[in-house]
Amino acid sequence: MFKKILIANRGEIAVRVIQTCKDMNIKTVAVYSDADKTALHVLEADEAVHIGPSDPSQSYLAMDKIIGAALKTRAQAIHPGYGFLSENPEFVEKCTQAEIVFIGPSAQAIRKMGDKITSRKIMMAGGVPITPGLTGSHHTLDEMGQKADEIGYPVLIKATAGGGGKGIRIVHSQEELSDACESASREAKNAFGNPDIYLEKFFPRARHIEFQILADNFGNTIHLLERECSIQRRHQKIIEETPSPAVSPSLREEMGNTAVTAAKAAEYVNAGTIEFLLDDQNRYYFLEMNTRLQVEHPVTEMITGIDLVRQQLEIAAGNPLTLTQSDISARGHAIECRIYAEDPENDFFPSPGKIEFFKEPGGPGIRNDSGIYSGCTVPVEYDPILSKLTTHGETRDQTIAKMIKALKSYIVLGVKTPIDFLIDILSSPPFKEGDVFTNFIDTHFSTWKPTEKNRDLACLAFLVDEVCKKKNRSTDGDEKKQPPGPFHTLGNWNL
Amino acid sequence: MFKKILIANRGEIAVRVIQTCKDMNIKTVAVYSDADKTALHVLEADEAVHIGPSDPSQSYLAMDKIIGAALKTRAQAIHPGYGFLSENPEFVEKCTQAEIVFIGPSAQAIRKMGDKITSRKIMMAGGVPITPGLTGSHHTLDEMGQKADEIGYPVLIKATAGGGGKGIRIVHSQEELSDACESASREAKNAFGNPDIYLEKFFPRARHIEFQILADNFGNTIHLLERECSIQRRHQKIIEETPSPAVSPSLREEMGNTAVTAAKAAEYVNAGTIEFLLDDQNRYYFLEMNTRLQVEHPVTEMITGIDLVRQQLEIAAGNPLTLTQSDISARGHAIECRIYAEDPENDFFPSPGKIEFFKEPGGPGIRNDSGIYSGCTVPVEYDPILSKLTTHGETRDQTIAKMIKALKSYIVLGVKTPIDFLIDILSSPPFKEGDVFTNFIDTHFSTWKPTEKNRDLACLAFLVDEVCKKKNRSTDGDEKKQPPGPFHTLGNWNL
Amino acid sequence: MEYNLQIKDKTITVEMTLKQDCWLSATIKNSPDDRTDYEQIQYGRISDHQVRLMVNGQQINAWIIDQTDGKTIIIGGERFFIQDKDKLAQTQTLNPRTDKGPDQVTPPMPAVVINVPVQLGDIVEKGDTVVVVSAMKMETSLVAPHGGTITRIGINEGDKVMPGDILIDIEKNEVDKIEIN
Amino acid sequence: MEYNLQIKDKTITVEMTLKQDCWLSATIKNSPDDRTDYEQIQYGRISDHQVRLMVNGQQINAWIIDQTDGKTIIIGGERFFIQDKDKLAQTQTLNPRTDKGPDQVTPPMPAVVINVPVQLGDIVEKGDTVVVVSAMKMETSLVAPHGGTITRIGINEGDKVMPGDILIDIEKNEVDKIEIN
Repeated sequence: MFKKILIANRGEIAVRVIQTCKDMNIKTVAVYSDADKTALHVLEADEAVHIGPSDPSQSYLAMDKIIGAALKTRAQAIHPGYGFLSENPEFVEKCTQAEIVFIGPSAQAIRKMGDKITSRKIMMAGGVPITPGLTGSHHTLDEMGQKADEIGYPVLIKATAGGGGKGIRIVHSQEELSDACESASREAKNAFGNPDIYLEKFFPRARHIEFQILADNFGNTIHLLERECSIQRRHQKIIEETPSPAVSPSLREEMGNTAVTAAKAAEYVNAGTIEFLLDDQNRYYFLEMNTRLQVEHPVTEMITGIDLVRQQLEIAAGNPLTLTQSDISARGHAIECRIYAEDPENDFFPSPGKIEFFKEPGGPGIRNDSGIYSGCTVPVEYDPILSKLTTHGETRDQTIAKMIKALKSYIVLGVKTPIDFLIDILSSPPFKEGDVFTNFIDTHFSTWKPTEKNRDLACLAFLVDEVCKKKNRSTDGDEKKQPPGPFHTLGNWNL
Repeated sequence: MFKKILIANRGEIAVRVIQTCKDMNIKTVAVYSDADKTALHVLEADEAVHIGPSDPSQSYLAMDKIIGAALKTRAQAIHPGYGFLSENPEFVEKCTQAEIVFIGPSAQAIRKMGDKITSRKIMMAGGVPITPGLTGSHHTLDEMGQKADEIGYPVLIKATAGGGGKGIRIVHSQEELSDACESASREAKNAFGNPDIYLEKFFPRARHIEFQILADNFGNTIHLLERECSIQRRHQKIIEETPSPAVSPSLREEMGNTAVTAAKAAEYVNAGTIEFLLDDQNRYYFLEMNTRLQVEHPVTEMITGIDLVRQQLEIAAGNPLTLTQSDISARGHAIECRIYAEDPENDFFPSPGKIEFFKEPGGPGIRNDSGIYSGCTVPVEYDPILSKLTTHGETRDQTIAKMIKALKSYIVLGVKTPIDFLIDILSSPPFKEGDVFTNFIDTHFSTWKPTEKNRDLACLAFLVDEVCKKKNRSTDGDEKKQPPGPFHTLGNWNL
Repeated sequence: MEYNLQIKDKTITVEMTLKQDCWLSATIKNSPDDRTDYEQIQYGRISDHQVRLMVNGQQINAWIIDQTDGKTIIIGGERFFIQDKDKLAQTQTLNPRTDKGPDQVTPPMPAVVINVPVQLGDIVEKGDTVVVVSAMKMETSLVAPHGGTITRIGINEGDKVMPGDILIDIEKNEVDKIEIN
Repeated sequence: MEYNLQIKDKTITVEMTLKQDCWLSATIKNSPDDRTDYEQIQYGRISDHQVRLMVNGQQINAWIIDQTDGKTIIIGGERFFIQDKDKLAQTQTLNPRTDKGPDQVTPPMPAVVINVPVQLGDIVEKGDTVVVVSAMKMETSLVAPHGGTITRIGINEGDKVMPGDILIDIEKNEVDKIEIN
């Protein structure tokens, strides 16, 4: 096993990788930009290397700087996390040239799966069902329009590169097509350096179901069951769970086998995810393969009891999988909520700033993966994900109740978060019934406003805070004497 | 199910019970003494009732006040936690008289099992093996001496009432017997109001192995596997784990069946624990039955995936067990460390005071059950347990490594804790090999002193803290201007 | 004492009387017809960012932080930004957050201008995209708050912009003005 | 600057030189023969209770709290109580924690006296139990720090006692004194 690895990422996922490294007695090297000098991932690592200015292109995306940091600190391998360089085949090649192990798949596999068109072709050839749509690159607007007419609106414009909800547009009619293509192409170019887009059928009532797979260098490929990731805003997941309420045992087996087939067709090694679309007729289609650890991997870890980062490290170190498909079974139900720094009342616009106070809920069946602490700063330059809250219970109902409880005790002061929005989704009848689909939020929550049940109490708390501050100030003259906390002067209130 | 329950306890176990109640949408009523006005269990409950002065006899042991609080708040049931009134049959009877459900066994079962002599007799009659020793009450010193000579020294003096390590003495020779009996009897009288003691054989190399059981009102009794609780100081457990490294699958089945037999012999209902002694010849003996939730229940919850408090509530509400023995299986390994406010360098003497700062470790496979927060006070009047840290991993080695990592990130400032002592135990070869027994600490760690590997660094940190404070003070004149945090003026240090 | 608190576009009047031993009573008026009396509330501070209320026997934990011109308060997972209207008036900085925005084209946070799809003199309708900005790697369209003619474009593509910067001026058309009057 | 720090019964001398941009160098002398040079240490404060050091490329997080006459510092799970000897001397309160105890019968924390198994005039040996106290429901025996004769018993059963209270005086026997000299 490696003695020391570098983590080419930041935030909660870098902290997550460090956790498993500490479990395995592997030393860790963090990298950081100007904006992240005191970020949590830096504090948690054994060593930390500054790699440049805050702009990602000059730090977390600067391949040579990161490889230089690994060489300088004698890190034997690099874990890319998700985002940034995690799906960049050129980076994998540069690692190989520098004789550093890339903890992930081969450059070739990333390249093939990273291009949506190539991956669609490979899956078609492997007998994996794909969504109706285009399978060539560099389509003219006319070709796009023609295909859209053929498969019928609404259609989805997608960047052939990248992921993470960037470069995606839903188009409901021919008139919108031109603008949507232009805007998606521009966003794709900015995000991935590649303006190419293509088109596929949009299923408004479909679910997003993905299968976690693990594959070693010895031809062993297994899946670790599914994740239901249908609850999305701005085409980005915010609530994920497993098992999916829509997947029966027989469908699970069929889709799982297809996922393994797909991973093998891609000649894939390490941890990856096969994303499927499941329509309201229970037909499923290959959407894309994510050639990295997913944001939502904790739900899989909680129900299978398997540490996916440990598996990634073992595979990258050249060890064979010790798990077989029959070792994989689900226990209970798990749900993850992503806590972003964003304003749910204002179209989820990012809300960077200083975290003045942070308190996570604890107790049985609750897991926090977070990249922040009281007093840290959330920079404007990076993705707004702060942390992930995951709950695990015996049944879906119990797990939802536990998540609502945990969210109510999740305190972030200083930036806005969608915690109240998440509570309302989890409490809603369609979510409770498991009747979710990819435009669930647009359908049920497009006009969401906070209910403000506690508005009166908030007003009272506002005034009480002022009153307590005044009382403390009035005793400030006598410094030695502890100002009597209000509850020290309490009478007995209830008996 | 109950709509509202009262929790007749404090600290981490009261918070633990509240957690499950919130998951089940059951309202909670906390009770508190003068010392606990702002304790965490009070803050976490929906309602809180003051029940008296700090002295436990006038608050947490004051049965009528607690029942009065339940009646006043219309709580339908009382959860006793562990300690305090949890094994007091009179309290159960008073609950019944007040038409409040006691979440636990019947008064009769508590009475029978609470008296060690009666329980030994019942187990003998039920065919359960017991340790060699006395089985009558009110023994004269002569009788004690005679029996000790017969079974051979060392022997154990034990209170017939109570538990939790109180009223226990190891006696190595006849000369020590008289003093030990007197002191144990006095401690027993103070702790349990009953001075009776008895004597049994002491096995110096024995393990303490206990089985969790669940029994409903319909005659269904199952066990939830074992816990190894051999690591004790002052006869009180500090590290528990499951599975036990000493228990083979066949021994597990045999002991599990015996535990179920024992619970049935006691006509037991609700959650309970059968404690066994396992000697170095793999012979096991019934020690006693704990008729309540155990401190160490989280390790069982983590490997079985079952919420024991939820099971307690379901059984108390009159529902049948939905679990059968074949539903119970272990996944992975779990270890719990108890974090006490105590000084491991000074014979584990309690260390009450104000918690100035508290930070728990997070991440996959780590569970915190705690009763404290930054700024709270640990009163001198109660047991010094602050919290329990539990880790869960795929194997014992992984779980130990995760625990050591977690302990190193567990920060308590303001009171002393045995964290460094726990790290040294977990890192020691005999513990790693699973070669543990009840006087493990006396054998291997009786002269323990901190290794102070980081002493030089601590000296540097001391001076750096002073330097940073001086820098901040020198910029205090300009309040609006944020004093430049040292790392804001950092150069790039490594590239 | 009577206090006027501002939450979004709502003004809430609180009549509060402090009593001994950290007890208070209060009447909250959301509107002339909607008033609630709270008698016998016990209160106390737990820490810098936490206060506790006991209202009708129920414990309420509120998490609080002072911010410019107001406080953010979290109770039971709900977040509130509350301002003291009278205090704001005294300090002459009355600018409740909801006052800005509707009539101005300004980014809600620091951002970079990606695209300006309008030109000087263009006539736009309410809701038309006039600037596209990007922040935290996300594109957002800023739209015309009302119909009218573009009379000034204060930014170029690539510019870094801040909340409060007025990026584009739109003069209302005569027709709109008449409709408004 | 040179500092003399006290950890338990050990005095450690630190020669520290502050440099620009939060760098420092230091030499730590545990004894005349045991000295370690630390060059190029970078340091900074993370929060009220956390400082960070970078020593030879390794990051060290230290958790710190000021206490009476010293600081408690936690690094890597180890806890240290450190005092500045020179500062203590200045404030004339030099009383390192290890100075007390060995020669006095005093409880280590607030406690209640449970039993006093000795009487005035009794001759005791070092290690004999002279008082039993209880705290946090745990009984602890306080033992004679040296052999001698009980010359004073300052407490009764049931008394509440505090650290620093001298519960019992034991006068050393002549024989012991000779042995010591």
